[in-house]
Amino acid sequence: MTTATPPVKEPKNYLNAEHGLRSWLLTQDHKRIAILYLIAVSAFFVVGGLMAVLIRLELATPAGDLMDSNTYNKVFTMHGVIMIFFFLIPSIPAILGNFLLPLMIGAKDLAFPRINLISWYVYMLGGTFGVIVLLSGGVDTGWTFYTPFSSSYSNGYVVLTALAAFINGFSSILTGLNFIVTVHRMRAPGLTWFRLPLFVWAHYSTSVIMILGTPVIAVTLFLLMLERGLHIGFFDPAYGGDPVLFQHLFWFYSHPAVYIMILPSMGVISEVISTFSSKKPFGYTFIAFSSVAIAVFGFLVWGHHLYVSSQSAYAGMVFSILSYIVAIPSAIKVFNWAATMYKGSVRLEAPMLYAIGFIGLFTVGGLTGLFLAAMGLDVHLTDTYFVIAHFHYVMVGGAIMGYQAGIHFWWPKIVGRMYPRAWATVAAILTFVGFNLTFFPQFILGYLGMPRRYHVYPPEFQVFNVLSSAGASVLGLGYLIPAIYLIWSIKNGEPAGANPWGATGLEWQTSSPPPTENFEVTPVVTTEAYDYTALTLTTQEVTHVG
Amino acid sequence: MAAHEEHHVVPKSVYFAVFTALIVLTWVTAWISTKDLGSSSLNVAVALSIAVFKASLVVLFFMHVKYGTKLTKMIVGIGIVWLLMLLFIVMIDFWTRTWMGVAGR
Amino acid sequence: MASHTAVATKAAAHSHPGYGELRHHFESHEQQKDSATIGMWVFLLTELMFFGGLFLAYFIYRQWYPEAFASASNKTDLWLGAFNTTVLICSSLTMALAVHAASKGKRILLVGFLVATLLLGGAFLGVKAYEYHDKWVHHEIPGDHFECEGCHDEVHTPLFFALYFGMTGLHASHMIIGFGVLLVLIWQAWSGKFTEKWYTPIEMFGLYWHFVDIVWIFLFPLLYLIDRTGRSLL
Amino acid sequence: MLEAKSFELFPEAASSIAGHVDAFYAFMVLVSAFFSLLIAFLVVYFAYKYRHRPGENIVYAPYDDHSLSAMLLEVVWTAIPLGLSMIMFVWGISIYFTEARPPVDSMEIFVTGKQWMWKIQHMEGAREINELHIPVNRNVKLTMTSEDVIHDFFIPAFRTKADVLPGRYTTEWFRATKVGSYHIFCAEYCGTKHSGMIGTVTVMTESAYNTWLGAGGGEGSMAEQGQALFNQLGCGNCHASIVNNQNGRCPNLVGLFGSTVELKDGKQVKADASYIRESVLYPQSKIVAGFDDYMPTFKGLITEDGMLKLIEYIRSLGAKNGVINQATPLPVQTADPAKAAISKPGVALPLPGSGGVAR
Ligand code: HEA
Ligand code: HEA
Ligand code: HEC
Ligand code: CUA
Ligand SMILES: [Cu+2]
Repeated sequence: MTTATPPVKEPKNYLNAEHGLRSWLLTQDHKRIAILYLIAVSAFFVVGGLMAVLIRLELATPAGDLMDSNTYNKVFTMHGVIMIFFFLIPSIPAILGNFLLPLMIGAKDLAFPRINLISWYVYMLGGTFGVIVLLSGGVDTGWTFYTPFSSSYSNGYVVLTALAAFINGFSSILTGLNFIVTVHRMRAPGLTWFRLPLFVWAHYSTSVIMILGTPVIAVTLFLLMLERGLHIGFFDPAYGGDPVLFQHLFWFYSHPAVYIMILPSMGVISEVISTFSSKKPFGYTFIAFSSVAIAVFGFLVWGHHLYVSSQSAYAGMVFSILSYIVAIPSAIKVFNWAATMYKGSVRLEAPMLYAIGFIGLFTVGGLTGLFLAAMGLDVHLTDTYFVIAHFHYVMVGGAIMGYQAGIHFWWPKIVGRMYPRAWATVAAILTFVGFNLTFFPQFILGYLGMPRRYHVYPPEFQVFNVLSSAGASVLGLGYLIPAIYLIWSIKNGEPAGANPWGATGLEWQTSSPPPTENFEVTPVVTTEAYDYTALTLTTQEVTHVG
Repeated sequence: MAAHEEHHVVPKSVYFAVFTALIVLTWVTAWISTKDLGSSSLNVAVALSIAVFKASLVVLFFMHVKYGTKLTKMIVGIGIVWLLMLLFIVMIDFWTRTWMGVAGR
Repeated sequence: MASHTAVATKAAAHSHPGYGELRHHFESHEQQKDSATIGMWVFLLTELMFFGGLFLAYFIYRQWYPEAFASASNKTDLWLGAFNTTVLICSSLTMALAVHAASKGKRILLVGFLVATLLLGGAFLGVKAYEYHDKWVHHEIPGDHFECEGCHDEVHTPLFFALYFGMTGLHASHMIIGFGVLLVLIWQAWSGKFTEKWYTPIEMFGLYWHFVDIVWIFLFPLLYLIDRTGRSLL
Repeated sequence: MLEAKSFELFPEAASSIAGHVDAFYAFMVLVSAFFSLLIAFLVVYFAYKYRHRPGENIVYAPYDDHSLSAMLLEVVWTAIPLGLSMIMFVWGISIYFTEARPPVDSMEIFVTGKQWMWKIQHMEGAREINELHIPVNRNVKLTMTSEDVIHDFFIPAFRTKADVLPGRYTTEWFRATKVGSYHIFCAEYCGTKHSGMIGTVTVMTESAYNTWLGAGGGEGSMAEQGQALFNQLGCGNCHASIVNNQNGRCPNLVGLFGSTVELKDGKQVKADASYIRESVLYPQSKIVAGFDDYMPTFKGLITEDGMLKLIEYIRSLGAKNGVINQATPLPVQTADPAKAAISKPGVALPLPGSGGVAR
């Protein structure tokens, strides 16, 4: 495709269809709502990231020299709360999912566009409360809000923080509800369940978790607010309550929630690996069903967070074996992705680099999850930096890598322009290196016994902490660079064309950026997903092929 | 789109029958709770069985699930299974806490 | 993958009278209706899990403190509870009949049944308010000023009342929301917005109302009917 | 050892269980390294081998992923991880159950967590803060509780930890195998000074430990202190008279510990530490068969360490029904109060306001 030098008039698309703030804030177009989410979620990522920077700065030395203990505790609490509730859970579903789900299934919009917009406002309301807490001094319970510390000892902002997460939960529920109905009822003619892209399967499974798990955390936080605010006891032993019950209720949601974070990412990876290998994903049905299996079995393992909490050892056994069972579908996915590349035609574009990074880092993160699922080993490892390393590997190395892969993959579709691909390669490599430098040392620290949520620590742990802090600055750079070139590309990038990567999904068949109605005519699907042979494009037409 | 079955209109007589059953059962359960059935667990079992039965009537007839699509039935089923999962799996912990005879294990 | 064959399904749809507005992104009224129904059921699913957390807490503490629960439960008024259950079931019936009337396109009957539902719902809330007031007067509100005359286990009875207020309060708040929605529906029904071909909001609200009824069907035995025989009471 | 080494990959292994945990850990590291390297190798190798060269046409290779060989692959890579993970599961629980069940011959030590310190009581009466002295090669069982929020008693060198909760007792045990001193960390977030809630466990030879014990104390054994408390709180007004002669209004506490108690509602409970604690704090929740419920609550009147002493005292009153008192107190060390005043670290300190009666 030639780069048009004279400013041709852009065809009508969802971005230029209407102008003005009003047209954005009252929009019911899923694509515009996705953009609203993109802006808000990114803002929270920067805030959460700055908290991480503070943590790593403080931990560079064993003494508490940058801030006092109270501040440090508030910083990691807000880091956790923001990153989990306000960044990672909405990230892929609310941005990429929102944007792509209707496009991928050939629909004009989600089933309930108004509810979609409401969910964004609900998210913003929750976020506002979060910001109020942050500005008024913060809360220091840890993102897990364990009682009775949160309900009887910590400061009163617990109520507001819990309220923020509570409200935010409803945004998540509304999104999940919308996705489920959309997948059931809005598919284009001919698009049967087993012709759906794997991204859609992943989002469907995610939505199931959202609607079944989120209400439980909501009611838990509601009870916590009552206990903290009105001294109505539910969990504090002083009232005859059981603090371990709080932990059960909390993790009944929060363990499945980790799959809310990873499943969408896995969906992205399935798309990216397939596209850049120009090959149908190996074991389509296995990957699809493993998403559903993860969603279902993911609900049965929460007690692996409670091995030392005075939960019964027998319950622990049940949770332990189920934790291993739920790991198997993840293993299936990893092997199938690797097999997809076999005899493909592999192009190492930026999204693919991120995807390969994802596979490696998620594997390490997932495997270290197996250490923690083993009861005898978790006794030593729980609440140490080993856990911190485990979950940053799966969440940052896994989920965020997948998010970056997705953003780089669909960016040309979203804004209609290509980013500088050399810079993207540099950023991907920096992120990978910086990430490992930051979090690998934490595994060692954890086995050595350094507890998490420690403001000051014994000096013998310093070496690994310094490594980790150094890594974090490289990692920060890895996030900064894309932020710059992606924004730059909105105005200055080369026009991307409808299908720059030679991908198969329906979303690539409409123009970039797509028109408000998504498709000129409702597409009719006649073939399996990922049928590259049916792709009529020739190599020359695929602009950005290696 | 798949063909959709014609919307089913439940005859009024069904509503009245269900309603009568619900009212009768309400007063039966209240009355029986004041009677000693021999063990308190029996009282609980009776009260809960009646409640489950009443709820099923409402779901099946007032909420039309009996005449609904497979999908609706599936959603209702999932709801019940998930609720029981939450209740029972947590109970595994509470029921077995004293088994080992070691405090806190 | 997908051939660009045009499908003109929607063309005629807009002109169907009596089906209500077809939102732009749907292909047919049927699809729109189905979406609403599935959406409502999925929503009720989340509601069920929402109450589930409270039920769980209830079951655990009842097992732990049976005496405290028994003596505290005896503080509730059994016959008032049974009466209120009856009121709620009546309102469920009128709601079901309202949906029925709507499906037959009988406007006045529809409005009548909706109003009846509203009144019965109001009666239920009134009785509930009376009961709350009674608890208030007797200081049976958990918190710093809790008192419970004749309760033996002073430490754990508040737990029962915490659950009592938590569960019935959440239930009542659902009733109040329903009350508000009903007002709007009555007005819409009166002004003839619904037809026998299109009364989705009435139907969806019916599902919601029946669900709220079901929750109460369980709350009644769990909160009011513990050990009324006085067997294990001291 | 506590002396800071700046670069280590493995923590000191100083308990009987540590070797097992380390072996299991090594196995896990090997399995993980194998799979991580395998996957990394595959993706990198495929990316290189099947790379698309500029200018070449992309070959879209259709293939059948439902062929027999493809299915076989799926089965293999499902079965192998499943098999391996079952090994992990069984190995994991076998270690856990060893960690969870204290041997019968364990000596008992009591731990109370409090924002932000550890209070430790030895049966013989010695008390310490943020320090724990134990003899080498003896099974030690900690009975732990908290006065406020949840804490966690973590000794990395022993590879064990357990949460310490308010309102209930939890247990942790270990057998130290190396003389030396090691970190104690609080591993459950408990507020501002969570990271300051640390201490040292000092493992000593048996004889050094006995000497150390003799130097501490000052207020008699835990049971003796418990008896004093029993009298001070007026438990004796009801219960003491019965210790000697039964008056029928209150249950006899002699021989209570470890026995099975009939309750008024027909249920039975084992009279363990938690039961006694509950009887004192929430007397109304479990009423002994044949008695009335007029015992007042002592909630708010007794500290958690005081409670532990009371329990020790009641335990010392003996067990009935042939149930043997697991941890018979060692011969009571009546210590020299003069020595106790020397508050060098590691020697039991007289704790301020820790008589057991809450202010
Ligand atoms: C995206 C988020 C995410 C994901 C996907 C996971 C995935 C897993 N997690 Fe993780 N986890 C967290 C986020 C996540 N976790 C967080 C946030 C916490 C801490 C919260 C807190 O306390 O603050 C945590 C804590 C945590 C604990 C509690 C630790 C403790 O506090 O003591 C445990 C224990 O079992 C655990 C286990 C697992 C397991 C078994 C998986 C499995 O699903 C992993 C499956 C993947 C694989 C196994 C890799 C691929 C497989 C192969 C390459 C084949 C080889 C496989 C075999 C041999 C089986 N996690
Ligand atoms: C999605 C979730 C998520 C994400 C993305 C991250 C990202 C990071 N986290 Fe996160 N972390 C959690 C979730 C997450 N974390 C949770 C749940 C906890 C537990 C909290 C608790 O215990 O309650 C935790 C706890 C936690 C701890 C332990 C604190 C303690 O226990 O005392 C540490 C310590 O190193 C840490 C570090 C980091 C770092 C270095 C990053 C980096 O990846 C961040 C990189 C991002 C940036 C650097 C900002 C963006 C970049 C720019 C704006 C450019 C400009 C900046 C520079 C050039 C520096 N985190
Ligand atoms: C006013 C009288 C009174 C006082 C003071 C009193 N108790 Fe009791 N105690 C009773 C009675 C009566 C019972 C039996 C009823 C019950 O189980 O509550 C009892 C039961 C017990 C039990 C359960 C015994 C069993 O057989 O299961 C224990 C343990 C106990 N008391 C310990 C104490 C301790 C320790 C104190 C002081 C801190 C104390 N009591 C003070 C009257 C008293
Ligand atoms: Cu005590 Cu952390
Ligand atoms: Cu988990």
